[in-house]
Amino acid sequence: MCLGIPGQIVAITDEGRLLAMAEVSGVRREVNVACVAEGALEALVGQWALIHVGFAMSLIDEDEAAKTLEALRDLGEAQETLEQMAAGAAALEERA
Amino acid sequence: MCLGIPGQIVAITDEGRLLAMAEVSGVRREVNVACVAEGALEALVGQWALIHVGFAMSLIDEDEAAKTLEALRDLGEAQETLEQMAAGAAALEERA
Amino acid sequence: MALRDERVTLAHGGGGKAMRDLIEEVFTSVFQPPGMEDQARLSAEALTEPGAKLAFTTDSFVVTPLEFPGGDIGKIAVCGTVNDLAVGGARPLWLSAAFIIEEGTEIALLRRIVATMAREAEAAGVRIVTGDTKVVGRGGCDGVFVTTAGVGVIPPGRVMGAERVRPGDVAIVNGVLGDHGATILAARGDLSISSAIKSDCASLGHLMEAVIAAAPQARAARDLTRGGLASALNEIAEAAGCGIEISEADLPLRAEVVGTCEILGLDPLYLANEGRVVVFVPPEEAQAALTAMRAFAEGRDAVVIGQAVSAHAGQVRMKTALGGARIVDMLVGEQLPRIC
Amino acid sequence: MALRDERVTLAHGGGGKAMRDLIEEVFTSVFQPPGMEDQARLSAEALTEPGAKLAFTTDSFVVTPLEFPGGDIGKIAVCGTVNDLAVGGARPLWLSAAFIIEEGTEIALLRRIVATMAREAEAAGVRIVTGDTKVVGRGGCDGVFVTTAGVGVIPPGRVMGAERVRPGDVAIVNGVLGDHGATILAARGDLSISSAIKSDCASLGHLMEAVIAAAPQARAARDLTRGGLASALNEIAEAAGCGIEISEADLPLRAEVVGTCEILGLDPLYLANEGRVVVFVPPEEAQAALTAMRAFAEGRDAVVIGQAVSAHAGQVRMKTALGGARIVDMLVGEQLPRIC
Amino acid sequence: MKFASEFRDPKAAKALLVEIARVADEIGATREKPVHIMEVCGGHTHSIFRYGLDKLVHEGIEFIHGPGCPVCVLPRSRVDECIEIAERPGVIFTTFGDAMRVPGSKRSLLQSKADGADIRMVYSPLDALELARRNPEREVVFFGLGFETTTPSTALAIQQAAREGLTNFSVFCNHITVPEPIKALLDDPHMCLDGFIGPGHVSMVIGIHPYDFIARDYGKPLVVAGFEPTDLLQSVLMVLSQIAQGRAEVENQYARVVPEHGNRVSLAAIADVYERRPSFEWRGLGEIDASGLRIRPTYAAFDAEEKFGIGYATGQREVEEAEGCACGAVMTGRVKPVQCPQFGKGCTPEMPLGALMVSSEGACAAYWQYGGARAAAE
Amino acid sequence: MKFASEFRDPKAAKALLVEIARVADEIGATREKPVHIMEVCGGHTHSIFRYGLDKLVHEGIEFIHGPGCPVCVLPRSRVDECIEIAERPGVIFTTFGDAMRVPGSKRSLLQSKADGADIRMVYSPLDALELARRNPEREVVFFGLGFETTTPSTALAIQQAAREGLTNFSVFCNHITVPEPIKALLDDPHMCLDGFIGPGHVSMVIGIHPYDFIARDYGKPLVVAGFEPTDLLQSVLMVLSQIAQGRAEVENQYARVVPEHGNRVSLAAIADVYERRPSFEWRGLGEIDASGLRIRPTYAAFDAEEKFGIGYATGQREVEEAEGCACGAVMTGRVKPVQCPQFGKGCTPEMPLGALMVSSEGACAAYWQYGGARAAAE
Ligand code: SF4
Ligand code: SF4
Ligand SMILES: [Mg+2]
Ligand SMILES: [Mg+2]
Ligand SMILES: [Mg+2]
Ligand SMILES: [Mg+2]
Ligand SMILES: [Mg+2]
Ligand SMILES: [Mg+2]
Ligand SMILES: [Mg+2]
Ligand SMILES: [Mg+2]
Ligand SMILES: [Mg+2]
Ligand SMILES: [Mg+2]
Repeated sequence: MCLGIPGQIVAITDEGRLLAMAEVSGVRREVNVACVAEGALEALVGQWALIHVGFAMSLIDEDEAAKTLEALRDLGEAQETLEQMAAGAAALEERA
Repeated sequence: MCLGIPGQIVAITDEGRLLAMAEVSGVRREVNVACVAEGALEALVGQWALIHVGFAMSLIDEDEAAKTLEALRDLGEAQETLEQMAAGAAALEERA
Repeated sequence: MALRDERVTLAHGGGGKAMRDLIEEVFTSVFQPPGMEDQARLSAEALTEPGAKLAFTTDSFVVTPLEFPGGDIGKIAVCGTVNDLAVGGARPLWLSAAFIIEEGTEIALLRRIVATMAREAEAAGVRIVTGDTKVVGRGGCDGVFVTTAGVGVIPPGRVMGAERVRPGDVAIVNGVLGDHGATILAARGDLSISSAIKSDCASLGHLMEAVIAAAPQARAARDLTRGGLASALNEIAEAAGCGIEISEADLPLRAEVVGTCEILGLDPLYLANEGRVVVFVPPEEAQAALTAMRAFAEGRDAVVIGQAVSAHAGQVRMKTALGGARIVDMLVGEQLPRIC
Repeated sequence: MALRDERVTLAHGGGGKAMRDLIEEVFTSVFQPPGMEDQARLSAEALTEPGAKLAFTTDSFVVTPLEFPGGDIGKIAVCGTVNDLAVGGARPLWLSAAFIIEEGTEIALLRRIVATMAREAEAAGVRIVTGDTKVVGRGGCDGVFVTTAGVGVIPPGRVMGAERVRPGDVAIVNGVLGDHGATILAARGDLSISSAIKSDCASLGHLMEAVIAAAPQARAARDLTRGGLASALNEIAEAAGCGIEISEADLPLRAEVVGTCEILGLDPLYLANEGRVVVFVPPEEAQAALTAMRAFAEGRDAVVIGQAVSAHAGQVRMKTALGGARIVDMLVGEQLPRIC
Repeated sequence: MKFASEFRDPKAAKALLVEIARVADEIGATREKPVHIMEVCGGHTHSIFRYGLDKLVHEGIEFIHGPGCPVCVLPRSRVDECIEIAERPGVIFTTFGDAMRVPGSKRSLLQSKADGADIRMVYSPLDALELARRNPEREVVFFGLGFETTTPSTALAIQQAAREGLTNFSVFCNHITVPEPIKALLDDPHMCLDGFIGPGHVSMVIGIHPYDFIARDYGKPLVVAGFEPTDLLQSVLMVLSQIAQGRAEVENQYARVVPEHGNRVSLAAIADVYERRPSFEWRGLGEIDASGLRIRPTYAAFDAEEKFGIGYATGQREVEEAEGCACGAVMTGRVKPVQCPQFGKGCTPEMPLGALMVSSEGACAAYWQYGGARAAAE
Repeated sequence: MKFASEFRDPKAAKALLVEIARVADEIGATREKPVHIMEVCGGHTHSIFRYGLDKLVHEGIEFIHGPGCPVCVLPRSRVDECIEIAERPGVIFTTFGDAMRVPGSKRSLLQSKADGADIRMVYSPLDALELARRNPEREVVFFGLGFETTTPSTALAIQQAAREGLTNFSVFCNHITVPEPIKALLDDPHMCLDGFIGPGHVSMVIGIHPYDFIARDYGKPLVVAGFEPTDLLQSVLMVLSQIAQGRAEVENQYARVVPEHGNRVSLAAIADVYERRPSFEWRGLGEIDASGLRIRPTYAAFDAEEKFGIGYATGQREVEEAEGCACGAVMTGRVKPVQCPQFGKGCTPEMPLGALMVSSEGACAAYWQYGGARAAAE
């Protein structure tokens, strides 16, 4: 039971029942935001959350996401450099 | 609300609830015989009754039925005699 | 034997393997349609004859109960469409069969229905060449609905149509009236009546061919389904622009049908049939038509019930048994049992 | 205007005047079938050509809700049968339309459905020539069921069939996948999702004719209905006895369809379509087929999604976006929304 | 069919017709100055048209179709109340088939059913009782409708429900009585009736003496008649004979079914379960004193009026019939259906305006369906 | 899709694969002597097959598919109990779609529905709650199923029902926990696992520390992972790196979603509504101590076990799994699905014998559907 997906909170639909509209790639569904409602509900609008069985279970930390992506990018670049170096070395060898 | 039809009681189906099977031209339906159950229920079997909205409302009096039919027959015969007499008279007149 | 379920579930309608198993095991293994595409590809010499016409008709069948004395929904689904082709003068060739099935339907029941259809199609000389199944949730339909469409060929020069009936033409029916309607009323159980009647359900393709051969001037025919004889005659009277006169004394009715009607306050003229037809032929061909009909089991009790007249155009009248007359109008709505 | 009721009652199914009024006012006045008999009588020159074949197919349609963004049950009833004819290489000519109607259905809704059908039939160049209506009690069916059967003609010499697909043939679809299925899931309301997607519902008769003209060696085509692309490809792979390989990166999918699938844990490969077709053509005709498709609104987004291969016969495999591979099997039952 | 087909014998019918013609001539009845005989009962009207008796009898006999179809005389407001009950959540509303098409002020039961009410046709109140047994979580209401014929069956069903202690069964009581409207008709200054055919199945329950006042106080003959064609013809002959002989008596043509004093069990059940309403509304006739029955307080638990606080129980009832409807005049014999300005125009069986067009028992519907009246209207 | 498609980037995936291969070679992992990494969660299994990651990673990495599909580990007797509840009169039984096809000892919920039970698929326990509000005369039972991911949503629904005073809503609680079965696996003498991919959405609720014992007591690395392909590959790399560096820690690859200490509201709701069962039965694994939750007595009014006197509440439970099923061995990583003698023969997705073939999350079903495993079986 782990199918959770990131969705953006686009509106608060029922303050009393802690309901908000979430959007995933243009598809909307009302979700309960009890788990992520720490301050004013309105502050949630625009934020991204992990949606699971009709609940926003956790807010997505954009910084952490960026960090992860950056690590991936670094790894890719490092490899490219390595490859280029390997290719350069091979070329040098060939020339030699 | 007067669609009643003659049916024959062919069996008692539920003594307690006064139910019997009635038959009309080979078609059977269970009917309540409360209105016609004076003595032993079994005595109803074979009798004809007027069936209406699921109840046997009245037993049919075969003698009275016969009397009515006889009256009709008599009338028919009387008319035939009259016709014959009229025909005879006409014939006589013609011959005359 | 991939199909191990006893009842149809929604999985059998989902477009996947369960559906394919159901279709293959219950339907196509019995009907054996030609080819594997979702369309039948057919050649018929008769259709290429110049002047031949293609006849095309359809009906949905929704009877409750699905099985009843004398038949089941599959049988009437084949007979009904064969008959709609035949009464128009067409020779029935091919049927399609589309099933809408309620979740929870017993697969054994489906197999029985399919077997009846295959048997009836063979007897009628038609092939069930294409089909479809849909499964709806419980409560989404009443058990099983079957829709058949039929394709036939009308030989060159053959024209039958209600508008061709003219005064003097004789009306013949092929047997007793209302057996199907009375059977269904009893089989439903909610009116608590029972009798030994069976549905008259039958394919009339062969009979109609024989009638048309014997009475080549046959004007028109109608199968007597919903609305019964009365509705068919009214339609013909209206289309032909002439009157129709029938005689109560000549109407072939089984005692049990009369009894059912008396109990429920119904009129047998409006009861449904599934194997009855009224044919209009010119008087000089009436005897030949009757004789042709009577050679078939489903035409053994064929009789003349009346004729077309020039009076009261568009209207059907009946001479009552006592010599009176009454108009036999179209029914307004459903025939509802009366108590008074 | 004999029809004054706002809703269908059982009287409209009883075989009497109420039924005739309903049929005349709502159905035949719009479809204008030829003649007054309960069968259409049709002549088609194309059918008399030597070697021409008659194609015959049927489907029942049971969609909930009856009206949805991009269409209604009437539209898919016409498109579905037109497409079943077209993908087999037939030119669709005539349709039958049988309606099963629940007591209480709004007559205005019926009129809208019928109007859509007439419009769609005209656009597809077919005629609705015969039909039927049945009324069932409340709860007897879910609103309206429509069953269409279709007759078309396959020109002499034209043979299309899944078994003709051979390794190297290119698979083309005419547009984005799963719009219909995603639309219906949202329109049903019980999953409380909404989006701006519309059903892809469309008649593909003209498009198929153009494709076959442009790619005369076209091997086979399948409309992607229940079970989606995955089921159609599996059927073809099995019938052809070869493998099929598609590429995830090439699958045309709308963001909203992907979103719907992510939310519900569904796979878009199995979502239903009502205006999508996969066509297999030899590689040398692929470009011509694509160009022909793209000339139509319903083929604007046509793309190559894969090809037949000699490996893994009978099996469909997909190269994932990451370069991995997975088997795309037939679905087992219905696709059920997952939560995990 | 025993006790039925014997009474459809064409020869006997012919003999009766000849004799009727003889007596009619004897008393000088002509097309212009006919004898007006009212068959009170809709079932008789039905038989007359079904066998074409109106065409067969001497032209000096004119049948006047009385108010004896309980479906037809049901006022629109009462149908509205049926629908109100039927549409309550949890209710299964059961009714005889006839009543399904009767128009209320906006809709019929058939239309209400199409709109979603759970309305079911039954053949007998016992079927409704059985439904109540099988659906303990639902309230099953039976639409009690009809004259003295049907009244005892509803009473017996209520007694049975009480015995079984059912708490989810009730009757919406619309039972009415025959003698009272006849009295109302006889008191109408426009009345022009010469004799009556009495409803046989009503007398099967109540006997023949409740009609004594007609002969005694109004000097009109009444013959209690069966429903087969020779029954009707014989009864016509009996009425004519009384007229010819200057008699005014209550006679019983239908003795094979009708006991002089009615049915003991039925009468006891009626007395036990019902009491008379001060007055009851009839479609086309208005309020008639003491012409309706209601369920006694002892059986209030089975009284849908009480259970749902509806209709006469609330004292709030609006009465308004369709405009331009001549039903009242037709039922009092002043006007023939074809003479109604609405007949076949604003009022047809498909879209009945007045009550007499609704049930196939109704005079106008019977005219339309059987009578050649449609031809006349053309 | 934001926060999704970025993590499906083929270039990044390729870089990760290269790096994984490098580290795998470094530690000497080979096809013959692979590193065994268990992805505990069915969602991860699903992703692995959906993207073909098993084929893409270095051949020295072998994924072992863990017991983390709550549908798969549901014992047959529990499904039987669902059906028993669903078939009670008046019950609307609501469930996630996944659970519909799980075989009980005789039937699945899908078959029970076909047989007439009112079983409805919902997307959220809130949808079940809404059904209860709209059908006050019916008892709406929600099939509470799942790990810590789903557990709080059911708890919140019960709290909401209690606030509203609903009396017709209850939950058939089958919620289970992840750490306990991992402990059971680690205690298995046949265990041959080198590291774990931890379920990200479970940790989103409970945080990462409940897994500390794995590193501390068993010396195995665990990386809490997201569900996108690069998430998984990165986590594999992180596990490998720990192995290469001789570390055993709990790390968090999925920090964008998983807070170190989980979600406060969810944990509070869980603590309020549930207590631990002494033990709970897992399909293929048998009874595992303290691995299941039940509803606290304070919320007994919403506990279907209590309301219907069923299952653990009665103390009467028979446990008997299908014969010839290797599910336990597959779930403990001892055997691959294709090595099960039933795979593709007695056990297919059409007719699942064992639990792992039922849900598309199940290891055997995923093998069948995505994995080329069918080809292997041919
Ligand atoms: S025709 Fe209609 S309105 Fe006129 S009297 Fe008859 S029922 Fe009444
Ligand atoms: S193939 Fe079936 S029986 Fe074997 S381990 Fe997998 S699920 Fe269990
Ligand atoms: Mg037809
Ligand atoms: Mg037909
Ligand atoms: Mg017909
Ligand atoms: Mg199909
Ligand atoms: Mg139903
Ligand atoms: Mg088809
Ligand atoms: Mg199709
Ligand atoms: Mg198709
Ligand atoms: Mg038809
Ligand atoms: Mg329904």
